[in-house]
Amino acid sequence: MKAAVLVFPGSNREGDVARALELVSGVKPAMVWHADTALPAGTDLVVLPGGFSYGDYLRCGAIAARAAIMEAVRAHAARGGLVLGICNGFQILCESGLLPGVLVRNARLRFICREALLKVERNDTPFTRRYARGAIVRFPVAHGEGNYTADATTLKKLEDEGRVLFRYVMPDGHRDDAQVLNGAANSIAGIVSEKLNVLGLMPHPENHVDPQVGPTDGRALFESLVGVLEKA
Amino acid sequence: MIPSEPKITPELVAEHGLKPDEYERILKLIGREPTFTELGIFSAMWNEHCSYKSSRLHLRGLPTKAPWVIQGPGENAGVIDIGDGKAAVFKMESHNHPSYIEPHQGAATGVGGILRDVFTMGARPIAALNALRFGDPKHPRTRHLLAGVVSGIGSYGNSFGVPTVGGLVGFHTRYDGNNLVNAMAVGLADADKIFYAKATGVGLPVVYLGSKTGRDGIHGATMASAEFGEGAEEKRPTVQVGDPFAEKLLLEACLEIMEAGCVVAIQDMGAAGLTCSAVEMGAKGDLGIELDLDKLPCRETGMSAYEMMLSESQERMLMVIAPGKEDEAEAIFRKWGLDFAIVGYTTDTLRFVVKHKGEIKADLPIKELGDEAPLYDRPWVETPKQQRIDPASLDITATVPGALERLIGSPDFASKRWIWEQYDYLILNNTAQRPGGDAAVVRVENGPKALAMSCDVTPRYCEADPFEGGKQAVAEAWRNITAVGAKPLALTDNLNFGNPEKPEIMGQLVGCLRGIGAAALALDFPVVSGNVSLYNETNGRGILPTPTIGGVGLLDDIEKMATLDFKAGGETILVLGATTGWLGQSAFLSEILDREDGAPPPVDLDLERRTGDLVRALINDGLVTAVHDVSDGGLLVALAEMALASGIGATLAAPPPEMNPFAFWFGEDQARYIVTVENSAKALVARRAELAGIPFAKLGTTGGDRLNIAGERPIVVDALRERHEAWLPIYMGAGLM
Amino acid sequence: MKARVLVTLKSAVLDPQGKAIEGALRSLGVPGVSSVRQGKVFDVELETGDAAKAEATLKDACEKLLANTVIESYRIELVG
Amino acid sequence: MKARVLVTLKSAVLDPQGKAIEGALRSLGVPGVSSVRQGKVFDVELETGDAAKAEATLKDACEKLLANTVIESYRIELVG
Ligand SMILES: Nc1ncnc2c1ncn2[C@@H]1O[C@H](COP(=O)(O)OP(=O)(O)O)[C@@H](O)[C@H]1O
Ligand SMILES: [Mg+2]
Repeated sequence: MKAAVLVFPGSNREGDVARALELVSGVKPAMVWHADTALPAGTDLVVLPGGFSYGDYLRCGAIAARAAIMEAVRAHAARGGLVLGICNGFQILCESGLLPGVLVRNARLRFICREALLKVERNDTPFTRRYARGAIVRFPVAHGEGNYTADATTLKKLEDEGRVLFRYVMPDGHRDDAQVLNGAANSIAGIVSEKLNVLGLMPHPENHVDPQVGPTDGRALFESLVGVLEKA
Repeated sequence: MIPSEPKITPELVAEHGLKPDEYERILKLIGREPTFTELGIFSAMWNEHCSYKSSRLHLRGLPTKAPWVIQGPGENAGVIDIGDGKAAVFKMESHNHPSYIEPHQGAATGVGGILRDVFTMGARPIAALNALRFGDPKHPRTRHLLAGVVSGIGSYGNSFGVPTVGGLVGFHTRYDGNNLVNAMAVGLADADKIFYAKATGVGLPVVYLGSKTGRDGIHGATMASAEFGEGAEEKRPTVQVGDPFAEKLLLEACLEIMEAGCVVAIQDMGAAGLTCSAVEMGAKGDLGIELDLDKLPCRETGMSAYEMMLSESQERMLMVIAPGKEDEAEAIFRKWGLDFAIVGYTTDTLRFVVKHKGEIKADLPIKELGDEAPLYDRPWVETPKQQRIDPASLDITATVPGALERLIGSPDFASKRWIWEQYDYLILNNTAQRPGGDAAVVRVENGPKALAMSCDVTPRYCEADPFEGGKQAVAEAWRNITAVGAKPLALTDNLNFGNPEKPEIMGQLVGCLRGIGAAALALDFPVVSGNVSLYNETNGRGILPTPTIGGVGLLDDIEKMATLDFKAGGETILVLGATTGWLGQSAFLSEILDREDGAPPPVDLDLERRTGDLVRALINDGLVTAVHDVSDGGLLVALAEMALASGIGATLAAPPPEMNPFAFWFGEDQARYIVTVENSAKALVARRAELAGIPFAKLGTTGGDRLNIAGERPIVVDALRERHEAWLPIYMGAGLM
Repeated sequence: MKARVLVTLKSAVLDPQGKAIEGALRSLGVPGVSSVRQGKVFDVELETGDAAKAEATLKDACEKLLANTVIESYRIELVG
Repeated sequence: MKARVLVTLKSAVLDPQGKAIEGALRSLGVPGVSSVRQGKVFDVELETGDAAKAEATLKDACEKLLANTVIESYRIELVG
């Protein structure tokens, strides 16, 4: 698998995701600077890491979405290449138009770092093949602006097309939009593009891969990607 | 705006925080009247914050050496060897006054400052902690200050990308007008690649890096050393606004140019900005420095030399660059979008010369600026000793379960989750022990080593008996690190006190320092860095003496780390260490009986050390399943915390008949740990304790979903948790957001 | 010349900050505020002195960056 | 009645957001913008129809919550 992790000024979880990728695939991903105009030849997977690109100033992800490298990411996605945006990466994908909607400030207006329970809504995507359908997993969240918002038409379309891949749920497995930790519409934690090749999600699977420092529910996401790419 | 050159009058001198005899000292030193810029430079260099003029004498008594200490106090941060060619770099620093004036920005820039101290030495920050003290929760400003300070710490650390993994939060009416924000940062570096402030080589470029200079925080350092009066809230000096984004870029750029071999000396611009950093670089290297302020990157127009020298704009660095490396260094900085300017040169004149618009604005002897700063042996009086409290003399109407429920839901003991969930404690993916345990544990790179860290102090003890209180603060940090299985290596301190010109306050400072020194020596836990914050007074009333201790220890194998949650039912609960039922200055006395008196618990340092060494050995040998130190709140609070963390209850025996049950359950005797042991290991653990000469007693057995104390009403763990978790969110929810 | 750009949330979009402020004002004892919506204002200095040119530059800036037109609308005011 | 409150950073105070936006506009090829400072705008609806009363309420709201007067200044505009 050839993965490329983008680095914007102010990215800060690029190291975490690079380590997770290396842990499951045995290969170090390429780190790609925002001002570059091309991805390394043969890139299969582009990762937009978490962080505070450009300080989250103006709107989170807004300035990074207009970086030079994003043209190449758009082309990669259009070719059906895999793109994974985590946290700030998700925000950038929304700002760049690669995914619909926008992430606004948490309903309670505070940054929140805690473990969240998520339901894996389907496992027929390149990102979730190693999970059981409907599995409840634990990923941590660490964000101040993870409140997914979109107009009613967009939300309906996402639901109808089954493009909500991860949803926040209560301990009993049911979703409760009134109690969702950040106020996200339909308890949305992660969505995929129409062709299922672009995933944006707020929680951090890359921080739950290593038993020395916590649970390992995030591992299967990276293993799914490695599996898909090795088969290809 | 400050006019460029006012006349030097006694009033102006006083406004600069310089006493008449200090001004005399200046006149004698330079043999003429200083220029306005020079006056500003002296005021910055000679204030308490930079010169430590009241505390320096007494700081000398602290033990600072050990075979593993690479750099003790005197640099931007302390450095210790942690093996495998790696070093831990750490320090704590206060931002008390700025955080009272503007809590969000004040706390944020406090975090920024301490992170800069750490990466200035070539270390990448891997953890941040903070020790916070607020006034009475009922005070009208407390909620606002708490909300602002926490959001400020979070916003800076989260954006910068360092996990904020631990700290402490306490409330007391004596902090009503002076909240405390002590921020600690820990970094990781290669032991042979540490960078220092000391400049070497004549004629080398002095380079300015980072953000542009504005008029922020002028007089900031002076403010940090001034007592608050009635008017303080209106005065509102220009506060600095932090830019964590710029700091993150500065970090990456600095580490990159260090790696490229461009850096001879480096000093961050903290309090008193350019003045302090330039003087320090020159004086430490026995060199002069000449600055040309026309080259300084400025954010605002028309800034005077005085303003440029005293600005406390954030996210700036000063460096001496290796010969011929200017272009390479500049290219790296430009890549990160930061300012880079050669603003001066090192000289062999030992003068500190500042030029602006063709004029010499300052020309001062560089070494004397630091070395000749006033040093005071301020008069002090010993704090009168208090009587030991006899539990039999107390009139207690509470029940044991009732007292536990009240304590666990009280401001000081209630869960601080509402706070630490606003901090990203997971970033960098090395946080092995998250907030909520005895010490935070952060893995070193990919393991198996890890660092343990904890912030501690019990101000009530320090006020009643500064010496014992100082000892206790160090012992508690040492104990918390031990409780996770790590070996405590060194500490940083942040000494927060009132006005040192009052002999009683000076007595607190002297007493606490002696206690800290004694404990640091006895526990092999040297002081490698620290910070002093004095004049924490409002309307003549000082804060409780608060010498915060930040300890760091090393865990050789993270797999052996201990945690405080009960692991299973049916395990034996032991307390290691002696329980005498010491209630003086206890949380029980304060919270349940509403009195703060009596002698605080004494700390037997020899016993402390032997008990801790035993506990650490038991952890390393895998003989104990859960470990928690016993601190304020005593045995029952500690047991409750172990139950809360796990959801597992316990059945507990009644106290020994000769003891008052409240004294037994809530007394705060030192040098104690609670451990749980599987049946198979019971005999062995008992034998090990006997061999080590450490008293121990069985408290009970784990299991069930409640705490059952013989003869008392059962306490349901889940109900206790509700109380524990409820206080802070309800308190904060009642007001803004 | 100087200009001001106002970026506000479209009316159909939920504004958590505004909602929180409404609540906070109530609990602070500031009565009579029935709704608050929060937006952004940019005070911009432009090199040009020409109003039409300034307007064009700012429109470009808004479309490209300052506003997220999925949820926000913008207004440009030339101050002179 | 309706009102608008503008909250802007005092001029000597660093505005990191504005700085980042300036840089971004430059690299996006929007030329001729020499400085950007970002502030907040609050669109407020008040129950009262009385201008003086509205002004007083908003002043109170600004002092207590909307503006951090240590670093920000505010301006109230009644829209009607
Ligand atoms: N300001 C804070 N920031 C982060 N963590 C905190 C803060 N205050 C308390 N904590 C965490 O909450 C837990 C309990 O704190 P405390 O009761 O002071 O522990 P101890 O008594 O063991 O020293 C610790 O893990 C501590 O790190
Ligand atoms: Mg502890």
